[in-house]
Amino acid sequence: MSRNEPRITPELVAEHGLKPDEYERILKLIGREPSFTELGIFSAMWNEHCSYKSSKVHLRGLPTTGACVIQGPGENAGVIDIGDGQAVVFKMESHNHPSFIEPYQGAATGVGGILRDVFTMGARPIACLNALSFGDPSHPKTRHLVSGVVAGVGGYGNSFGVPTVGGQVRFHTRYDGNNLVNAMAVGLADTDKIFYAAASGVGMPIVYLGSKTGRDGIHGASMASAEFGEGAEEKRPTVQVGDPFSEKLLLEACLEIMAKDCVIAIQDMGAAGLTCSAVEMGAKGDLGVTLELDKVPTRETGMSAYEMMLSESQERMLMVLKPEKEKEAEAIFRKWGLDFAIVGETTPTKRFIVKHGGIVMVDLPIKELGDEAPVYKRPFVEMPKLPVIKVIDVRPPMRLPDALEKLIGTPDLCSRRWVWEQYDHVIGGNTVQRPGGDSAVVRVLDGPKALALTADVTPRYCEADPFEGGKQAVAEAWRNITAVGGKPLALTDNLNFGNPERPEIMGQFVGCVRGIAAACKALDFPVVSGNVSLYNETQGRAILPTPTIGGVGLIDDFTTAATLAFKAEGEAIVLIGETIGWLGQSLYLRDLCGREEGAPPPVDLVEERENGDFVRALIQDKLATAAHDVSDGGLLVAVAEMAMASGLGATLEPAPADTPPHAFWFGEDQARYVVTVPAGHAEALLARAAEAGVPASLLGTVGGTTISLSGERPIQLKVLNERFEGWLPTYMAGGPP
Amino acid sequence: MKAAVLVFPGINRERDMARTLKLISGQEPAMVWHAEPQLPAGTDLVVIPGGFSYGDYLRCGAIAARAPVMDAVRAHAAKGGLVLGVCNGFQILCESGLLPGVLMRNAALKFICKDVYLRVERSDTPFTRGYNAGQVVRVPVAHGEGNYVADEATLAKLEGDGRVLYRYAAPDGSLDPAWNVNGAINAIAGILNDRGNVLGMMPHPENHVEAALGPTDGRGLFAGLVDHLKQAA
Amino acid sequence: MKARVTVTLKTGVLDPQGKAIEGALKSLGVGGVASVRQGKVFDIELDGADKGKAEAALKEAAEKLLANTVIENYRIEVTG
Amino acid sequence: MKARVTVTLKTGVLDPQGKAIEGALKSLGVGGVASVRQGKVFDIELDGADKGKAEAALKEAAEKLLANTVIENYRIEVTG
Ligand SMILES: Nc1ncnc2c1ncn2[C@@H]1O[C@H](COP(=O)(O)OP(=O)(O)O)[C@@H](O)[C@H]1O
Ligand SMILES: [Mg+2]
Repeated sequence: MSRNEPRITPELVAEHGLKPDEYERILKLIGREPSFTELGIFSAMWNEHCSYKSSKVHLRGLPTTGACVIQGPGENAGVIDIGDGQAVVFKMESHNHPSFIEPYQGAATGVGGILRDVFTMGARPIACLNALSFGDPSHPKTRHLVSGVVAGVGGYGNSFGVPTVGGQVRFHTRYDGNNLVNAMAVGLADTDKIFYAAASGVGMPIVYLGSKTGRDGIHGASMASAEFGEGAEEKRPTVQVGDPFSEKLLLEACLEIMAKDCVIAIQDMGAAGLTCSAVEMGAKGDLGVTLELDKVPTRETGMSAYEMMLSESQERMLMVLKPEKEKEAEAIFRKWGLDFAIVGETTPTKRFIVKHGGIVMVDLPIKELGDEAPVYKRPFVEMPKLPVIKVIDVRPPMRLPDALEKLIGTPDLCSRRWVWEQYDHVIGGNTVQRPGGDSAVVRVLDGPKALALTADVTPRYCEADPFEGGKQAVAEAWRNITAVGGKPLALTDNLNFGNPERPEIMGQFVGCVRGIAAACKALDFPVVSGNVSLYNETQGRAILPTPTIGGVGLIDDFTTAATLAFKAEGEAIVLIGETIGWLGQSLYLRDLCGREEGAPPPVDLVEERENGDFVRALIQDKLATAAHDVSDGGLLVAVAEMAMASGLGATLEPAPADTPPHAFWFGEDQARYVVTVPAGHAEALLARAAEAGVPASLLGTVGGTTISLSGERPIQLKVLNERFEGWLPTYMAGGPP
Repeated sequence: MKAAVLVFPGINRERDMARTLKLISGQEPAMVWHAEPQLPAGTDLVVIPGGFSYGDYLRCGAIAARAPVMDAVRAHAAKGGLVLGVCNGFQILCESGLLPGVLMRNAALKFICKDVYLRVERSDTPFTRGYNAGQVVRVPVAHGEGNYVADEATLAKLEGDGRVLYRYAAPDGSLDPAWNVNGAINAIAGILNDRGNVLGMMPHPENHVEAALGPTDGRGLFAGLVDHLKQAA
Repeated sequence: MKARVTVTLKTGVLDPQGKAIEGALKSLGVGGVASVRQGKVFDIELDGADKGKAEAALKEAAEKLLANTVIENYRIEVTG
Repeated sequence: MKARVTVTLKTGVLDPQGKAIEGALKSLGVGGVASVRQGKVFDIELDGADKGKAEAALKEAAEKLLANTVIENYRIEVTG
């Protein structure tokens, strides 16, 4: 089919990550040997990232519909209806491997990619979140990775001009060789102006927009391609460099042409750039696509068809244009200083044809490229359930005040201020609640509506019991939205796991997905977008299963949103939900007793829903003056966080007689919240709870500058604060892990 | 008040600024594209908002400072017209020569976004008349390069002429290196040109103007400008 | 002893800065500029007079901190 | 034609970045570093073959944009 391309050999096939039987499948499908460029295209379309071949069968079990859902998984991002003709467009995506190789650029381009997914659909991004998992603080690479990743996330988002308002950071030795960077973007659009990827109409111009194509990120096969490239070049890095400036221009230009009604279909170029985007536009629209590579703007000379088709240069888009709008659209792109080139057209043939230098380099059936990708039902095993840790078998290693002071300064519980102060979290002028609370609250335009946004998962629970852990991740996101008074609407997920070819890893994946599905159903919290990242392992050791959940909720009036800070001396502190004192997999057990053991706390989804609905109603009825969910570290940590946020202390009631104090205060039982009500309103609240059948009990009273537990020395807020705020900056400045 | 907000490629706080100007003056500002050779007729106040013009590549504000519209801004300033540059706007003003000095990387070499306290040094300028001298206001910063530097002669002149209008301070107004968020010399957060009609400042008063969202200390700056222009009219 | 470490982007790595500067020079009307790539220089003073030692220290500095060797090349010159 | 423009801070101008790098190198244990100043290089390709013209264009580029002559010096070399 073409000159100058290497011959296909079994080695070359293997270098493209295609298994022999997958190659057989290709031969059968096209009835001949593929050209080199075609092989590259198959490898891009059929790899795990694009084809979801290991995960597809399981993802089908996720609930993806609901009253608010406009667009579920399958497009660039999910779309939900928030009323008044407004839609929220959001998705989360990983950039794990690139950020391990080059933390700054890897994280930056991760943010850039997810922003593009959102504005491709016609939405202006209004917030970003990020969930980061790093190796043990004592690992020699950790500090370098934290500093690079955080700078990269900030570097891109700050320059692009979107507030980064929330996220997660964790440390665990299982991420030593494989950190995770999950980035989420949230945008706002009009429900009647959402743009999709499906092309329509024959003979429509296909336009290339944005930055020029270079030899960025041409993966696995880069060696092979170098062999026939021009001369002896230095070995090319496969990292991409982000250009937030160009992306900002691309955003403005795209929104401008969308407003002018120039666009039939639009698709960003993400993984496997031109290949994936062109194939998807054609296949979704039941059309063929012909590309003329000679028209593609390139920033390097002598690029081959193979390289152009597989380049992952950033800040690019592909669009099917209304032909009569060509001049108008071009003028807009020129004004913003961006490339605009007609590089092809839609055809009736359902073939994907790529021409370069007058030669047809690719001629493939467009639908089969995606549809006929292999799908695997990989074998999986479920791990036996871990024993439930009995409280009686956990001797408290220290007194309660010492335990709190110690826990609050541990890597997983301490303040993330050092991180989020490097993110512009106020740009836009709509950040009602900044990072540091349960959910970020971002006003929608001029209000009064606002979004509650959060990202959650507790990987140690997922490892111990994938099904319960999957449930818990969803429940915690739902709870964090509820704790600010939001109504949880929908979520995006980012499923990070090890090698799916190992049955135990596949078992984790299947378990977590089933848990997520169960919780989504029980909580009416559908999945509208997501991303799967597999093969997160080094030297045969997988990461902790980490299915990050990004939740979006709606607040009707942002001025009624609850915050976690105590509000006034004398107010009553009330616990909602039941505490039996679950220590298995708790941070208390892990970080103070040195035991990473046992079954994680079970999540009762009925209780979860009842308790959450109760708390949300309290907030909406303006009865609760503060609210906070109870998660990592348990009840005393939650109270301490409320105290530190306000500078007001608390005097706490003794633990119930039937629960040992350390289990009561540090157990991680689920479905719980701490709320405060004005002095004298506690009785009424307890009565309301009793009526609703929701467990509630008086926990203490706000006041003073210490947290006082009966029979224990008072815990100074000042000391707590120093420990809470101290660890991360000290560590990052080279201090002890 | 007829305000013109300049829009350079990569600027990203122009909406925040326009919204605040509208909120406080009641008048929609004109958004002026960088390639325009002229400002709208009757412009009272030119605002250069924050962001990352041209990605802040090369030096912050350097490329924007050389855009066509800046000649019009220079002419406007030469006639005594008011110019306010915030964050990237401050950087652009320094690069364009309308203000002395430069803004270098933050001393901690990190981007920083947080609320800071500013001491208002005097209240007898259009940019501070909404405040009292010595008043401490709380506004956010969001920048990676806000570390103001100038040579000794320039600094002596700035200080001698009372052209430092805002300084990073502790909440009680005292000067303390711990509260100097980016390490700026003399804790300088905002300065005036010699004629008194061009202000550059790093913090974002435009982000603290709505009670429903938190502190409103940024209002004074804009309210003062509105008053000044009313009186001048 | 004085030295200069020059750090430049590897060929093929996108240089957004260079690209923006190139655009700016063109629109300023500076004639004939075809392309710009931006890099960094570090002018370093070293204690001691042993050139070999200095070079070793500089190499270490470049590898560990000054250059991001995934995307950048560096060159060391001891200048005096 | 190829050229390099090197832009460095004038003596006496504070260089927070250089200072920080200096500190970082010291804490990394890189031996003997006394001071670090950071600057920039621009590798520029020019159309045309007239060296004189090229140098004039480069000077214009440096003066107009590449260097902030209040705080920076520049040097032009036509390299090939
Ligand atoms: N990477 C991050 N980026 C921005 N904000 C973060 C990040 N990590 C944590 N935060 C913020 O710090 C606060 C505490 O985080 P976390 O303990 O995970 O909250 P929760 O237990 O309520 O889920 C939250 O407000 C969260 O949004
Ligand atoms: Mg929470």
